[in-house]
Amino acid sequence: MSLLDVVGVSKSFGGLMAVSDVSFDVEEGSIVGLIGPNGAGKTTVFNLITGNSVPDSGSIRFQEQELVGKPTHAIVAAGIARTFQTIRLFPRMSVLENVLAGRHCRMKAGVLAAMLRPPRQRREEEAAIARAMAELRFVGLEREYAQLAGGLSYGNQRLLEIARALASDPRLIILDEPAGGMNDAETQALMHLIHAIQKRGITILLIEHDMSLVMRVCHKLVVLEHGICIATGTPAEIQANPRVIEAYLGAEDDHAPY
Amino acid sequence: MNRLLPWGLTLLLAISPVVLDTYWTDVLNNVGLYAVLALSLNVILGLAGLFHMGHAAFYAVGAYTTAILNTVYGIPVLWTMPLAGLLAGLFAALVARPIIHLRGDYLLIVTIGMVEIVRIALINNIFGITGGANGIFGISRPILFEFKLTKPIHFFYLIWAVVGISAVLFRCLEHSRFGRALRYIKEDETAAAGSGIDVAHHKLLAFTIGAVWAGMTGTLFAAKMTIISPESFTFWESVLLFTIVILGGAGNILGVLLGAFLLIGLPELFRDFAQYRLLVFGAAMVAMMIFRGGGLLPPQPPRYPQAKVSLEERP
Amino acid sequence: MLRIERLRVRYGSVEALHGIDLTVEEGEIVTILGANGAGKTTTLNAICGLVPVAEGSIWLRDTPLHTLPAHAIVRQGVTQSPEGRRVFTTLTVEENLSLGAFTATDSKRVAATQAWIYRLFPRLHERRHQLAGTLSGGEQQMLAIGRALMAAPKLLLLDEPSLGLAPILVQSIFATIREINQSGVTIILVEQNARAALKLAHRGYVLEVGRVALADTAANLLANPEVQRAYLGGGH
Amino acid sequence: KTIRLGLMCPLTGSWASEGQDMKQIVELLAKETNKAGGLGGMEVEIITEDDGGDPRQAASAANKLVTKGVVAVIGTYGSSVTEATQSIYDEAGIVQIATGSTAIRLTEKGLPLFLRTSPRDDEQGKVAAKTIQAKGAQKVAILHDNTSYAKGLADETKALLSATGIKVVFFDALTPGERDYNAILTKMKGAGPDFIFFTGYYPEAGLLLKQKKEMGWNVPMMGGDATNNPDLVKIAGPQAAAGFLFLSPPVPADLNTPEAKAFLAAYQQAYGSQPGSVWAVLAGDAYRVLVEAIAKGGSTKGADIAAYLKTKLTNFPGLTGPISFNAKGDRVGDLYRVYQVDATGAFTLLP
Amino acid sequence: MEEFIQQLTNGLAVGGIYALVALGYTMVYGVLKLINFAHGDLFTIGAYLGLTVLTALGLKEHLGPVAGIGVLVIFVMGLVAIIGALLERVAYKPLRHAPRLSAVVSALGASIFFQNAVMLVYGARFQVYPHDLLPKVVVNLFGLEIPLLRIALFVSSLVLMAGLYLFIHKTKIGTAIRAAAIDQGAARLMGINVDRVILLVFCIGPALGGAAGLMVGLYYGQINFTMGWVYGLKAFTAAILGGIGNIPGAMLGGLLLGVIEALGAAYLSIAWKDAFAFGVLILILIVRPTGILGERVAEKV
Ligand SMILES: Nc1ncnc2c1ncn2[C@@H]1O[C@H](COP(=O)(O)OP(=O)(O)OP(=O)(O)O)[C@@H](O)[C@H]1O
Ligand SMILES: Nc1ncnc2c1ncn2[C@@H]1O[C@H](COP(=O)(O)OP(=O)(O)OP(=O)(O)O)[C@@H](O)[C@H]1O
Ligand SMILES: [Mg+2]
Ligand SMILES: [Mg+2]
Repeated sequence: MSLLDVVGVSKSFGGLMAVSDVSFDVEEGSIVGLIGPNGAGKTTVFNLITGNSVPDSGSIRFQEQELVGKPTHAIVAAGIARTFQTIRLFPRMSVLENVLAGRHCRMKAGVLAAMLRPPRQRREEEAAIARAMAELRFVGLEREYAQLAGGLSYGNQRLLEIARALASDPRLIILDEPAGGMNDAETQALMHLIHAIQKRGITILLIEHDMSLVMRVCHKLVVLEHGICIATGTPAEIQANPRVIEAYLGAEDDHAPY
Repeated sequence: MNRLLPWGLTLLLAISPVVLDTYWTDVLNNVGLYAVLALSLNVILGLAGLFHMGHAAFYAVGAYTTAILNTVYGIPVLWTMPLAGLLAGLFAALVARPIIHLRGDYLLIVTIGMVEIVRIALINNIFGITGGANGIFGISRPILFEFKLTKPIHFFYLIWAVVGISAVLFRCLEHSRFGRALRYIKEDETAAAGSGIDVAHHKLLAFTIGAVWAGMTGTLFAAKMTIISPESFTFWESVLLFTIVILGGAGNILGVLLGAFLLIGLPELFRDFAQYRLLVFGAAMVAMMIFRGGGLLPPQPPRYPQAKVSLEERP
Repeated sequence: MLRIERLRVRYGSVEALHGIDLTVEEGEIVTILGANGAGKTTTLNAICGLVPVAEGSIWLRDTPLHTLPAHAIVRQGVTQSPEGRRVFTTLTVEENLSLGAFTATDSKRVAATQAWIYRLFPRLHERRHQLAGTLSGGEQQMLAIGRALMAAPKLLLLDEPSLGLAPILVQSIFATIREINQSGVTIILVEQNARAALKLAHRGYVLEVGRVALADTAANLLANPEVQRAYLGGGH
Repeated sequence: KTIRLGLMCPLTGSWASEGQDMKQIVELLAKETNKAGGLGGMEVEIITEDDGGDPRQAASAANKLVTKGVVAVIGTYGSSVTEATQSIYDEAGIVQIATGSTAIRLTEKGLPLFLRTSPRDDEQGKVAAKTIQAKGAQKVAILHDNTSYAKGLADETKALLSATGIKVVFFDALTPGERDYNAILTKMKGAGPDFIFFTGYYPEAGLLLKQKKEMGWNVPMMGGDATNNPDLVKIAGPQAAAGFLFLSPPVPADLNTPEAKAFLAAYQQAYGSQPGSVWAVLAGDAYRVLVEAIAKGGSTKGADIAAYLKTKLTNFPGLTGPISFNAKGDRVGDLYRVYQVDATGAFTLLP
Repeated sequence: MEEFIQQLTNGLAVGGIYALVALGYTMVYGVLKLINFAHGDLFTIGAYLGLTVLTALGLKEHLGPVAGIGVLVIFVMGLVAIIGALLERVAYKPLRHAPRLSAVVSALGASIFFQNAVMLVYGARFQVYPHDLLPKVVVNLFGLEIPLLRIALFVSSLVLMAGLYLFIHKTKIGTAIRAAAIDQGAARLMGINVDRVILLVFCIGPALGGAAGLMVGLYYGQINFTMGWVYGLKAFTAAILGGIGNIPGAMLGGLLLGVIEALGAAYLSIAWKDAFAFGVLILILIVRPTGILGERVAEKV
C-alpha cells in the first residue's frame, strides 16, 4: 500500500508551469528520491505536499487522506515532516528548543495549564524534553543542546533540521537537499543517518543533487524536468536512461561506478 | 547574591508606601498599572513578536465594562473584573481574527486604527452607554473583605499584588509549550508552521490573553480613578506601553517591569524641569535605545534543567 | 597578488580564525578546504571586508584591504559569490546583474559581460524579468555567480559555487571557472566537492578550526592520504 | 514662615499656552502680595504643577500638591482635567478654585470645598440661544468638536433652540487638530443654514472662518467662549474674521475695573504682552479671592476658607468684575457678553 | 452631484498633502524598514523653518511671490535634509543591527524630542503665515470653482512622486538604494557604500517632509507644534494603504485616504470620519494584506 499518492498535480506561477501534471507514489517504508535539473520544480512539489503552496489542480493523498487545502501545521500533525532547501531554523533559540518545536504538535498543554502548571503539564514537558534529547542523540548533536542554533556550522544545522522533523513523530519525512554544503565524509555519515531513519519505520522522500548519495540510498527515483515527470524507476534504470543523462546527469565518468 | 536581589527589591517595594508620601505612592500605583498592562502586552509584542500598538483598546473595553456595570447595575467593582477581562478577550478575539495574518507594519497600523476606532466610538457615545467625551463618573470604590479601598496606599497593595501574580503566571506561560510556540512564531513563521505549529491560532490566543489581562487592569484603573473618559485610552497610551515593552526588553518580564518604572516613574522625577520635561524624556528614550539596542534587559534564553546528556557514547 | 598575514577574526567573544597566513599569486586558482565550521567562509568574508579584521593584515599587491570598507574593496577589483547566495530577492534577475556592475564605468564592456553570462546560464536569460527571490535554489546560485562576474574582477572569491547545482551544471561550472581563470582572473575557490576543486586548482590550503593545517600544491594535496581520508571520502 | 498656594495648570500639551499665562499671572500677583508685606505677615509661595491637560497627569499633580502642604489650589483649565482631581483635594480637605472648568456637573456633586471663578455651560447656552434668536436666524447649523465642553454647550443650545421653533438643520462634530475643514463646510453648506454656531476652540474656528471665506460662503458665524483668543484673528485673517460673533466673559482688554487696569499694566510691564485669554485672568481672580479669604477669614483651614468664600464674600472687586459665590461654589452673576470681530480684527463688545 | 464632485476635490486636496508626507515615509521605510515616527515632526519643522526664513529674509519683498516661494522651498528642503541626516546619524545608525522595533522606539523618542524642541523655540501658541502671501486665484474647471493653489499643490505632489519613482526605479543609484534595502551586506559586496545610500535617503525623505510642512503652512496658514503628529499618522496610514515602500502606492494611498475622509464626512458622519477611514483601511488590508500596490512576493521556501 502506498503511503503518499501524488496524482496529477500542477502548479504555475504567472505564466510559468513550475509543476505540470506530476504523479508518483511513495511506498510505506521506502526511500524515494526526487531529482532533476535546477528549476525543474522539485522544491515546488515538496511545497505542494507540505501545504506551503496550493496546487492549481490535482490531488495529494496521504494514508488515503486528501492533503490539498490543509494548512501546513495540520499536515505535520497528520504525519509529514520536512526540512528546507535553504535552512529554516530558529537561529536565536537553543538547539534543544528547535527540536521541541517539532514536538509541539504532539503535546497538549494549553494556556491555562501553562500558567497553573498542573502535574500533567509538567510530566508532558519532561517527556517532550527527554524525547527531544533522544532525537539529538540520534543525529549526534546531543552535546550541543544548549547552544544557539545560529552558531552551529552549516552541516550541523542540516542535522538539526532533521532532528526537529523527527521529533514530530512523522510517518513520512521529506528532505530537501540534505547533503548541500556537506563534504564527502559528512555525506557518508548522512547516508547512515538516512538508513537509520528508515529502520525506525519512517518513510523518506528526498531531493538531492549529490548522486553518490541518491544512487546509494534510494529505492526508487522520480525525475522531473521543466515540471514534467520524465522518468521513474530504480536508480539503475534511471542511471541508464539516456534522457536523464542528457538533461541531468551529464556524461562525466565520475558518476559511473556507484 | 543574585538570588536575594529580587526578594530584597520586593521587600523594599512592600514597605515603600509606608515610608513614602501619598504622592509617590500614587506614582507607584501608576507604575503598577502600567506594569500589568505592559506585562500583558509583552505576551503579544514581546513573545509572539506581533507589532501591536493598540493595547489601550482592550484596556478601554475592560474599564468601560466595569464602569457601566458598576454605575448602571450597581455591581461591586471588583466583581466585574472577570467579566471585564472576558469581554476584552472576546473583543480581541473577534477583532484580531481577520487581521491576524497581516505582517509587521501592516498589523501595526491596523492596531493603531483599532484603538482610534474604539476611542472615537467612546467619544461618540456608542450605544448610548459610554457617556461620550465626559466619560463615566461616580464609579464606586472597591470593597475587599469588607474593607473599602480609598487611599493610594490601599490601592498600592491591591495593584502590586496583581502585578506580582501576573508576573508569576506570565513567567510560567513563557516557559511552556505555549510560550515557546509564540517565540518560534516570532523567529520565523514559515519554519514554525513547517514544524507543526498552528501559527494563526497561537497568535490569536496571544492577542486574547493579552486582552483579557488588559481588560482586568481596566477594572483596577476604573476603581482607582472613579471617573474614566476616552482621553485615557488614546493611541498615545498604546505607544507608551509599546515603548515600555521594547525599551525594557521585549520578552523579558523583569525588563518590562523595569521599563514601567523608567517610563512612568522617572518622568515624575523630572517634574521640576517643567517645560523641558518631555524634551528630556524624548532624548532619554533615544539615548537608552542607543545605549542598549536590545532593550535594557534583553530576554535570556530559557534553561532546561530537565535535559540530560547521556554519558554513553553513540554507537 | 594577495597576501594574508596572521589574520584573526572574532564573532563577539568567539575567535573563528586564529592567525591565518595565506598567499595567492597572480593568475592562480587557490582552493581552501576544510570541514564545516573551519573558517573558510570567514576567511573570504574578511578579504571582502564583510567581517572586521581583529588582528593581522590583508594586502592586495600594495593595498591594505584590512583598512578598507567593503564597498571600497570591490573597487579594487575583488568580488565574491557569497555563501547562501544572497541575491536581492525583490529585484529582477537583470537588476541583480546590473548591480554586480555597480562600480563599472565602461557600459559597453558591461553589456558584453552580461551577454556572456546569459550564454553561460541560458536559464537566467529566460528568467531575466523574474524576481530573484522566486528562483529555484540552483537558479539563484547561477545568479550569484553571474553577479560576481559582472564587475570583471581581478580577484574572484567563490564560496561553494556548486552548491545546489545539478550534476550536469556542476561539470560546466568547473569548466567555466577554468575558463575565467584562463582569461586572467585570479580565483580563490571554497568547495565541498574537494576532489573537483583540487583537480582544478593550482594550490590549496586546508583549514582546521581556524588554523592553516596544510598548504601545498593541488596535486600533492590530492595525493595526501590524510586529505583523502578527511575530505575526499575514503570510499573511492 | 510661608503660606503655600498650589497652582495646577497645563504647562505642556495642547493647552500649554493657557497654562503658561496662568502661571505668569498668578506669580505676578503673588509677587505683588509679598511686596505689600505678604499675607498676615507670612510670605505667599506659589507651588505650580503641570497637569499637561490630561486627567491622569492631573491626578498625579494633585497628589503632589497635597503632599507639598498647600492650603488651597487654583486650577485648572478643562473640566475633565479638573474633575479627575476633585476627590483628591476633597479627601485632603483642601479648597480648590477651578478657573477654566465650565461643566455643570462639577458643582452639582455637592463637594463642599470646590468653587470656581468661571461661569457654567448652561449660562452660556442661554446667552447663545438668546443671541441666535436676536439675530433673526431661522435655520441654524451647530458644530462642536466632541470635547465634553463643546458637546455640552452644543447640546444645551440645541435643546433651548428647539423650544423656540428655530430649526437646527445641522449638528455634528469635527476632529480638532486638523487643517482642512472644507469637507465639513461643504456638507454644512448643503444643509442650507442661515447661521452657524461653533462651540469648539479658536484654532478650528479660525480655520473654519478662513476656509468659509475662501469658499465664498457668507453666512454669519458665532463661537462659544473657547473661541475667545486673539490668535483666532491671526489664523483666520482679519478679512475672514470680520463679523464673527462670540460669547465670552469680558476679554482682558475690556476689563475696566480699576483693579483690572492696574493688573494689566503690571502684566504688560512684567512680560511685555497681554494675557492671551480671559481664562488665565480667571486664575488671577481665584488667587485674589483666596488671599482675601485667608486675610479676612484669618484661617488657612480648608473648611474655613470655603465657608468664608461662600457666605461672607460678596461683590468682591475681581479683575473680571464683581465676584460672589453661591452655596454650590458657582460664581454668581451674569458674566457672558457678546463680542464681534470688527474689520481691523479687534474684538468689540456688543451692547 | 455637484456636492459630490466638490467633496471629491476637497478630498484630493487633503489627500495630496497626505501623499506628499507619505512619500517621505515610504522612502525611508523602503530602505531601513524603519517606521520613522519622527517624520511628522520633520514636517512640523519644515513648516516652522519656512515661516522663519520667510520673515527673516523678507523673501517675498525682495523676490516677489513666485521666485520667493521657489527659493523658500529649496531653503527649507535643504535645512530639513540636514536635520534628517543628523537624526539618522544620532538616533538610527547605532541601532542598525538591533531588533527592528528598537529603532521604532528611538524614532518615537526623537519625535517627542523634536515636538517639544519646537515648542520651546517657537512657543506653544499657533503661528500664522502672512495672509496675502499667495494670490488667491480661482480657476473654473468644468464648471467647478477650484482655487489655483489647490491645483498647484496637487500637481507638485504628482511631479515629486514621478520624479522620485524615476529616480528609484530607473537610475543606478536608485537600484543601489533598493538593493541596500534588501541586504546591506550583499549591497556592500556590489561596491555600494551603504552608509552613504542611507544618508542620502535620510536627506530626501525628510526634505520631502519639510516641503510638505511648508506647503501646509503656505496653504492653510496656521501651524502649531503638534501638527506633525496628526499628519504623520495619516501619512503612515496612507503609505500602508498603498503598500509601504512603494512610491506610487504612497501617492495612491494618500489621495485615497483624503477622498475616503471627505466622502465619509459628507455622507456618513463627520464625527465618525476617522473611524470610517481606519475601517476602510482595515477592510482593504484584509483583502490585500500588503496594501493596494504592495508587492506580493510569495516567500519561497
Ligand atoms: N513564487 C514563484 N514565482 C515565480 N516562479 C517561481 C516561484 N517559485 C518557483 N518558481 C519557478 O519555478 C521553477 C521551479 O522551482 P523549484 O524551486 O521547484 O525548482 P527545483 O527543482 O527545486 O530547483 P533546484 O534544484 O534549483 O532547487 C523555477 O524555475 C522557479 O524559478
Ligand atoms: N555570524 C556568526 N556568529 C557567530 N559565529 C559564527 C558566525 N559565522 C560563523 N561563525 C563561527 O565561525 C566558525 C567558522 O565559520 P565559517 O562559516 O567561516 O566556516 P566554514 O568553513 O565556511 O564552514 P561551512 O563549510 O559550514 O560553510 C564556525 O565555528 C562558526 O560557527
Ligand atoms: Mg529546490
Ligand atoms: Mg562556509
